[in-house]
Amino acid sequence: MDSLNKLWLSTGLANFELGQVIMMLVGCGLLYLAIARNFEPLLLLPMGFGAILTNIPVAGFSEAGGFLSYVYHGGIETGIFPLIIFMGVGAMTDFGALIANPKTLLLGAAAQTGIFATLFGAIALNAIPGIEFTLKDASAIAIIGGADGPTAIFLATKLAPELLGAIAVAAYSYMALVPIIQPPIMRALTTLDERKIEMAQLRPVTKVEKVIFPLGVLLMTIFFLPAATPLVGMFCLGNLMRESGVVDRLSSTAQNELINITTILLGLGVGSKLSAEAFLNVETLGILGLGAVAFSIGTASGVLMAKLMNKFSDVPINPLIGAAGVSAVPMAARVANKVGLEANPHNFLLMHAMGPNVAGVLGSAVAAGILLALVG
Amino acid sequence: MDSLNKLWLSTGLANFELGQVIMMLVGCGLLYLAIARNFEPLLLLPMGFGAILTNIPVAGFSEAGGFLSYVYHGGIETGIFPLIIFMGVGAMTDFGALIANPKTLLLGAAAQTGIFATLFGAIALNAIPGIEFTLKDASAIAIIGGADGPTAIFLATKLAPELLGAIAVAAYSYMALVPIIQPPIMRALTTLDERKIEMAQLRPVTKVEKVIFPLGVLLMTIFFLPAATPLVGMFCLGNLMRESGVVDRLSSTAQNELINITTILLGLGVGSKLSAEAFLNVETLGILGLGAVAFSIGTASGVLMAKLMNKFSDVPINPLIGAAGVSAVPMAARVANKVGLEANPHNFLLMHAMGPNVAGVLGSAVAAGILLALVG
Amino acid sequence: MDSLNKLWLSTGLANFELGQVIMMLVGCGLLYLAIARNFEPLLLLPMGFGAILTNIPVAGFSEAGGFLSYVYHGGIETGIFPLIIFMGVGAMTDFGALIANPKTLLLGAAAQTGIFATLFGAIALNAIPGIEFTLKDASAIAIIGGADGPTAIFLATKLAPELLGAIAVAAYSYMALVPIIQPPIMRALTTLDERKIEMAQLRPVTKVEKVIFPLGVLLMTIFFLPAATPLVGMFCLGNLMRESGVVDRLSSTAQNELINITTILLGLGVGSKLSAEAFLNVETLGILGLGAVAFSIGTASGVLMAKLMNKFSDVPINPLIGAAGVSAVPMAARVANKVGLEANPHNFLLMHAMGPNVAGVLGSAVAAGILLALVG
Amino acid sequence: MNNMEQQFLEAGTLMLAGMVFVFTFLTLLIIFINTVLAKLAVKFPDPVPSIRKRSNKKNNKAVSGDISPAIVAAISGAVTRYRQQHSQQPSSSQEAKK
Amino acid sequence: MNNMEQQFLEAGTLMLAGMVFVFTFLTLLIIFINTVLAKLAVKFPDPVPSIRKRSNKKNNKAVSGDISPAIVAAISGAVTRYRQQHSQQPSSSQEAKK
Amino acid sequence: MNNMEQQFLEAGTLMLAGMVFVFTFLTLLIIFINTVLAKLAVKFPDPVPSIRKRSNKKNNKAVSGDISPAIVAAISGAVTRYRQQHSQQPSSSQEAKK
Ligand code: NA
Ligand code: NA
Ligand code: NA
Repeated sequence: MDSLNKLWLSTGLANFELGQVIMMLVGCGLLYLAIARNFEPLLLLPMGFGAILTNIPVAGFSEAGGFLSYVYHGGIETGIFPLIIFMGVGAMTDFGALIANPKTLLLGAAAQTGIFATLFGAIALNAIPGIEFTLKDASAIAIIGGADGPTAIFLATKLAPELLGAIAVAAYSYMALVPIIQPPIMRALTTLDERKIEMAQLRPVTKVEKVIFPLGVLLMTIFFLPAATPLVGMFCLGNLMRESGVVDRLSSTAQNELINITTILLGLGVGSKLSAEAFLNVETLGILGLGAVAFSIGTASGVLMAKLMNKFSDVPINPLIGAAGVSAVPMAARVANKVGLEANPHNFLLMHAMGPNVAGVLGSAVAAGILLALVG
Repeated sequence: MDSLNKLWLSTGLANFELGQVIMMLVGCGLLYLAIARNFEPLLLLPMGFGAILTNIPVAGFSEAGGFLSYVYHGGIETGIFPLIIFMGVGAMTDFGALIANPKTLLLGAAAQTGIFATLFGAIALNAIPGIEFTLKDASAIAIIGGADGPTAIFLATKLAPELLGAIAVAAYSYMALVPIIQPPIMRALTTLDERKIEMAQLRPVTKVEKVIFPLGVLLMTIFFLPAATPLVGMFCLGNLMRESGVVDRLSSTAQNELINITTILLGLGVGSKLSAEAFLNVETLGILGLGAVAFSIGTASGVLMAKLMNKFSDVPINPLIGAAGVSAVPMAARVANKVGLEANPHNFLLMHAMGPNVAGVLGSAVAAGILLALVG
Repeated sequence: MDSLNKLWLSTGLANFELGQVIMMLVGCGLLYLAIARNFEPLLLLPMGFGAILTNIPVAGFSEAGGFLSYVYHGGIETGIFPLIIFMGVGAMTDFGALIANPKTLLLGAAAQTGIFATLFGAIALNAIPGIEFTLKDASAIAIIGGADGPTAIFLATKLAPELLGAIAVAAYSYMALVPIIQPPIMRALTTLDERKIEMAQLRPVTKVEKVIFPLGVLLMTIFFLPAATPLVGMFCLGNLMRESGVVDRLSSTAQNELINITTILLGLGVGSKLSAEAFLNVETLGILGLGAVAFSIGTASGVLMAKLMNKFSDVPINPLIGAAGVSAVPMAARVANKVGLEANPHNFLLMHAMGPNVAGVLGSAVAAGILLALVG
Repeated sequence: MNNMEQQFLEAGTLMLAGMVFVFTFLTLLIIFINTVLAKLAVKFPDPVPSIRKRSNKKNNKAVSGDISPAIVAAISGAVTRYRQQHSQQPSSSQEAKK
Repeated sequence: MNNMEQQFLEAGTLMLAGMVFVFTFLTLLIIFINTVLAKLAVKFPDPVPSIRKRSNKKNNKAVSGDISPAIVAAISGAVTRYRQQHSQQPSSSQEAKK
Repeated sequence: MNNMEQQFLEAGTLMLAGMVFVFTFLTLLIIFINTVLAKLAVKFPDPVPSIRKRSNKKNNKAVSGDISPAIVAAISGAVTRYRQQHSQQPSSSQEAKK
């Protein structure tokens, strides 16, 4: 009898709390988005699964000695996982389009308006009872507007670890929603003629340019914003491994096995922060709302910047590629291409949109550095 | 002279203890089994090598600051390595045969009798002087009957770390010996007519079923036995990555590089527990004996369960596939197939035996959870 | 204004120290050697990059909580990374040429003179003001003469961690310079006729020999020099995984993904020790000088040993292959082949030079073990 | 021996509880498969792939360029005839790949 | 509300400083590309590969002869299909790999 | 300088002990190879593979089938001519793959 009672007391049924049940449903929701909707599955699948695991009663996944606590403290709290993923993303990134058309960096800069406007918005939300965002919290939330997962996770871990779960969910969800969020904004802010603009073919970029570029970016970051060098530095390391052509086996591993291993663990670890206390509150709603605003403002700013540049430049820019400045590589570039094709079936913007797209990655890493330097 | 003396004192020859020599021979024996006999080489090779390394005098592989001590404390004591391997095994497992013929789950359940009978036997051995198994020890030993390496290592680490070496050696040795241990038992308990039974072709299983299955298993484990969720959860994560089809690169890495890296280190770390004090005693003999009994009882129970089910069911089951319920994937299923072919050259049981085979993995993970919940 | 000031104070420009600038230039120099000159790029690229990162002001890469501090303390200080690389190198090494012509082990032994002569030289340098090498320092420096990266890093970490950066830079630089350093010495010490010597084709080596060889090496190391077993043991484990043929998936992972991941991190971690305080001093010049001497003496000793052996042996040995005894696998063997071809266009020495080449790896691991045993 | 008796009692309880639990658990899993999964299998059948489309896809992949299936067929015919005349060796190509 | 006002002020400053900084930074990067990289592109142009040589290289890799990969693929496809049709033994080689 | 002298002495001893040890160790390894391994090589020779099979294997690797180089040359000629007549588009399939 004693044993039976002990067995009953060790079941989940005898130990569930409502919050845990709800958070498991949230985890299932993330799995649904990942599997059925193909929303950023590489991160949302492990993250959703991590959310389920961490909320299992008795099992203690995130308590001292639990598997997820090792993953979180060892890989995320230390910043190691996001940095390794950033290195891998750097090794996957081709800056050719950006170097061929450097003006597109301005589009990547403009789209960061989404970040800083959200910062403002997060503070404004403090007017709502139950929401109490410090400037650190606000900064961590604002980075969602950067549309870059590892950057958001890295910054959130440093500035507001208790919000990490909600921020990561918001960041990846909206990145997955880019094909839904962006097109209406892009169409609303452009005329049909603007969307029809065809862009000149990009000049070829030499190998030496591609090798020196990441070093130049790193150098400038060192000069002006060392706080951004963890992110930018690892990104540039990956890119240098790629472009140098002398360490192909390292570059390949960074792009494949290493980033895959890290992605599984990062997802699980981020998911482990989706506990009821941390997620089930009005602040999470605020974060989700701010994320949508951030993406919209970023998209709009990019498009408007492109229109502005057309006023001052002879070489026409299709304003649609401005929307790719939010990063969300390579989805946003594909969206620009698709909306462009709707207006003009001969208008292939993909390569052109890759410029602002990767500029957006740099832009948000720089923005993260600024927030770290001034608020962190 | 002083230097020469120091050099002499730093040789192995000047420092050997008998126990170390014997344990190195045990390590060599494991290497022999792995290399010459092809007995579970993926684990026995690194384990045997680890046994040699850990017993080298002076070198201090398993002392503070030694390589194997980092591996053991970092990866095995924490449970990280067995769980990662379980994820990889999940990513390699196809539950199709099980879903197509769910009754075979009962065979996987029956075979767990081997575990619980061994538990009883371990306590009985306490009658022998020199053997003093606590209930925790007995539980850790009993799991050998589960015929599943990572499960055994995980449970032994939690319940009886000082027995880990002997338990792992026994578990993997008997898993390798499945083609020798099982057939006589299978033949003894079945008639030729029973072994000739051909089974109906399995129905095709849809993708949705395969995706939902690991989630259902996890859900039930959460409800009824959260203590088993570390093992079952990671297994289901791997399987979900496999079947969802949206994270193929993660699934592939989990099945290949990640599991390979972890296997090397797990083997070395487990081998590092093969020290003379821990292994050279009468308890190890007891463990080895109990392991053989556990496998035999598990095999017999599976076969008898299948015969019992034939009494109550219209669709005939070849009782040989019951033996596959001990898990030891996929060796036990192949053995069932081979013994079936002996009796009837047209009788291909492999796919049918995969059902109880993977059911056995779940069954022993559940059994491990029960032992953890009630004894841990 | 306050914010602007804070932003300015957080720039690199406001915080640079001269030493950091110089060390970044050193890092750029290493990158140049790696990328433009293809000098050991697999290690020098991450190492150069690590040197840049660690010297960035404000960013704190190598301070507590910084990315590189985790890499260094977790992987290098513990010895884990060099040992894993050594395992991978073992899995890549084919001892066939050595087993077929075991006399070449003497060439590998002779070339270790470079190590021990350098030890003497390092002590002699203490006569120069500003240089103050202990016997531990001298031993760590001397191992540069072993021409083997992981061995040098492993030993330096144990004996003189503050010199690690300079030692690693010297070791890898000279390994890359082997094609420039060795040929003049080889030509000076040999006559044209000697260089023309063609060697008999090697006998085929059986699988069993290749499997037993690493075990024999390990056994002898255990008997006579357990202090060398971390290096030799991991090397032999890798080689056994390769030659046993039963764990091809582990061997392949050890040779590829695992060694690649570790190489990236090892390079970064070693680079992180290239701080101004540790590198910008006269001792570094001494180390660089000693490294060149060590390589030269090692090369000369190998060649002279081969000439000596020719006096006592009927089967002629081309003395050029003696130079390959310094290890620097496989570059030194290629150099021997090239210089041989110059003298005699039909003289293919590559396979013959692989014998002393891999013997050199064992030789310097043994030498490292002696230094550890007597000085460590 | 009192201690051992008690241990046996505990072990026996554990055995009973364990076996009951394992059977219950896996039986519930059978029910889950027979109800939930079975319904899902009916509701979400696997999409039936058009065979034509598939084989085309494969051809395209294999040919990787601008050679039409017609050519492939032609060559295939030629090769077939040639091989019928000349080749005897068993095809060990799969092994070679490994 | 005093506190919130101050926070707004801080956020505003941060926004201003941030946007200015981001634009300055990326503008400097444009200058870097237009000056340094542009000069480097002129000074170190990519080596112009002789087209003949290149295509040869590719061929060599694929077939160690002068047949283009596309053809080889075509032939291989044809042969594969031929073998699938004519060979009777079930191809157990795939299983063997596992 | 007393200290340095002592260090020299230590270094000298170390050098001597080290070189002697290294030579002894590797000489023992020579003996090990010449005795133990040599005996093993005689006792456990490698299984002799049939030469026919082996050369086939190599051919297969190159052309992925058991077609002789002669056929490949013949087909290649035919295909080359066909392509010269029909195909104009540059083969961008290689790029697409990347
Ligand atoms: Na961005
Ligand atoms: Na089992
Ligand atoms: Na060496």
